[in-house]
Amino acid sequence: MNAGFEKRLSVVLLALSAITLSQLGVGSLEGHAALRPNATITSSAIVIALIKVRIILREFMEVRHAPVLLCRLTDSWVVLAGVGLLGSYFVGMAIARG
Amino acid sequence: MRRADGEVILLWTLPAVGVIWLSAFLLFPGFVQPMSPTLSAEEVAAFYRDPENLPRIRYSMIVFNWFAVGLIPVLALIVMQIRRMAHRTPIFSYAIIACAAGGPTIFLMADLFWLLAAFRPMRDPQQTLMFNDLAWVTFSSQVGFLIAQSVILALAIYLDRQERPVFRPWVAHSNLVVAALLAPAAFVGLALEGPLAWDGLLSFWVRNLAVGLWIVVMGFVLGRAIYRQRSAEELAA
Amino acid sequence: MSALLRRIAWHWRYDEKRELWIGWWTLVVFYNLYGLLFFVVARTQPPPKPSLEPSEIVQWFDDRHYGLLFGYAIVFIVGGATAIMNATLAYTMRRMSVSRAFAYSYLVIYALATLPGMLIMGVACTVGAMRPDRDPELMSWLYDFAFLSFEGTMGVFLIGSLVWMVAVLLDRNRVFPKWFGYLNLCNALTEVVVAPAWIFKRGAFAWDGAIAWWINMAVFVTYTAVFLTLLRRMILREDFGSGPLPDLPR
Amino acid sequence: MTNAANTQPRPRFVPGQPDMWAFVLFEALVFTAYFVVYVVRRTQSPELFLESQAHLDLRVGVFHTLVLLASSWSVARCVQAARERSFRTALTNAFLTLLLGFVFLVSKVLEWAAKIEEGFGFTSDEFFSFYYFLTAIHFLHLLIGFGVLAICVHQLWSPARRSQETIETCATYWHTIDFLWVLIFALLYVMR
Repeated sequence: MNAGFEKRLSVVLLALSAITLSQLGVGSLEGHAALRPNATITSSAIVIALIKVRIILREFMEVRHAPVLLCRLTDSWVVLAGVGLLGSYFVGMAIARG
Repeated sequence: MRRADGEVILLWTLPAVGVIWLSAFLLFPGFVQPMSPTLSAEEVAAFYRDPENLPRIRYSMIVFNWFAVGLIPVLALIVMQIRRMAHRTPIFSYAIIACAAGGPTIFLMADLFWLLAAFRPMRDPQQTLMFNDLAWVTFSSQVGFLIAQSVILALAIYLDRQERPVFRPWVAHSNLVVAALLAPAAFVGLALEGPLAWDGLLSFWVRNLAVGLWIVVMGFVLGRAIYRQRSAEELAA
Repeated sequence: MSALLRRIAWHWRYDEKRELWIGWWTLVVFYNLYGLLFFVVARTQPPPKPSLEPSEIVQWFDDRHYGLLFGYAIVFIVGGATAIMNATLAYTMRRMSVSRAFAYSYLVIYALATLPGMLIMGVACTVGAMRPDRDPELMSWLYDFAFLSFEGTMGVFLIGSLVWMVAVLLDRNRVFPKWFGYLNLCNALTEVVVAPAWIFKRGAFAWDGAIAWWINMAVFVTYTAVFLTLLRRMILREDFGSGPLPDLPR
Repeated sequence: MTNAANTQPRPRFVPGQPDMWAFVLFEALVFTAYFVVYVVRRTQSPELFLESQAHLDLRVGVFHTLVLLASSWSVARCVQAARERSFRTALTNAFLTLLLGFVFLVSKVLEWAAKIEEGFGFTSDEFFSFYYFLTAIHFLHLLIGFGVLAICVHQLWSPARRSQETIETCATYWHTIDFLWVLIFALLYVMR
């Protein structure tokens, strides 16, 4: 196999796994903190997930080699998902409070 | 090769099924003098509890249960004739096949509701009334597939452009007339009295006579087409 | 108006594809008509809450008495039109390079679908509306019967979409683009998602819920609009041969 | 068929059938809609969701994510190997993907079984309804994914087949399972 490409895939996997493992840190917030809504954790979880998704799309699914249209489409979906999820979280919280 | 083998047998099941349907129809005490939708729950319950009525309800509906699908072979014969027509696609014969199962299934549902009402006549009258309503509404209002098969058949005949068409244009015209006669019965829920009510002129008499008329007309023209096809095939053989 | 009639008459007389066009126009007219009848006349869509009390259900039937009786009467009259619609869709599969078994399966599955798809609901709503003084408990049964038969019958649409999907993906006659095959899978998956409607009375999974109804409806409407467009193109491209369909004529 | 002898990345191409990308984007939108409904419902009763969420083990979620990420990696390697016509390597990687998918499947079923054992079912509360719904609809995509991988293996198996386009299409489907899970993981296990 093309050594460069193989290495690149493995680096991507390591990076994605490292990001995922770093999210284990959230698990240490036991007790009180765990039972409170936490906008920071939530937004970072969503943003990190979308970054991971974008890496999967670009590297594993080879969107980076794809025609510009596909790059644009996938990127707009990532943005849409981000806006949708963060937006519904913050708007929903505001409605629940208000 | 005689493709039409056995079609004559299927054709002659039609008068037999017709006689059976007619006898079951006459046996059911709610048909000859159709039950009024204005009856109260107690009166409806009394109708089912009446020892005179109960066996006749059950036996007539059991007969209908056996023979509700009796018309399907005839519809299949119509499909075979449509295939002989000069069409570019099999869409019309497919459409009649799609109709063939719908009508009988709906009739069976009505039959089930009647039998359910009669199974435990001592049920709360309100429940008997509901089953009776479900049966009558299903029976009267479900004209969609009957209309569709008449209209589709008419279209198929009009578009059968060949030297000797399978059916004459008047068969198509009469199918459209039947479809028009069936249509008002769909409004059966709108009135408990008058011509639209399920015992009324339009929803009961006109509708059921139209079904009868369709069976008679199609029986004749189908028979003629099949016998003509047979003799043509014998000549060719 | 007379120009339109003259055009129709011309097609009726000379157009080779008139049978296909009859099917296509039936599809377009009746999908719109059903939308109008279910959403505007009978007002049974978007669906009401499954969690209503019996007395509220009586009120619900009362509020749309004539809408239900009249709207569903029209549905009963034209309901059989689905036969020609499904026959046309089955024909697309016959035109493909796959076995006729696909066309036949699709035809029978969707012929069956008419009952739980709208007729049972119509009967239940008609019976409910025709006697407003019926025992509220029984009204509530009719209400459940109507909506659960309508929304909770998923298998016919699930398997039907899958049959179409496999046919499209295997086809070598280019009747439909492959992505439409995959879209069939999307539609089939939303049919799975309706199942919780049998379990929940409130929330996103109930029969009026955001997931079980709204998202599914959005997918279904997209799917329907897509196949109507593709079917129209297919008819324009049709050459009544048995090989690959030509490109859209320019 | 693609020019498989070419080991250099080709200039601008869509991997696999472009048609599959229509599926990916459409499913992505449908899932986004599910996620938005979940987040909105969650914000309306945050305490209930947090309390139930505390019964999920974050480590299990992380494990699932790692397994699926690895499966995505192996299927990407499979595509690359097939492109270079080293079909043996490609087949090995396809089987590795199947294995990882199977590990995910077993582990997911065990997680469900454990939750049911603890008394948390589909109807227990709103959080668990969403938990089972999202994981189950994802699981269904995974099951379809096994069929897709079977097609991929079938293609690689015989020299008579080996359509690079089909293999890439299958891989694109499999990656979709992966990236949808990444989002589900964030929303069910991590978000507060």
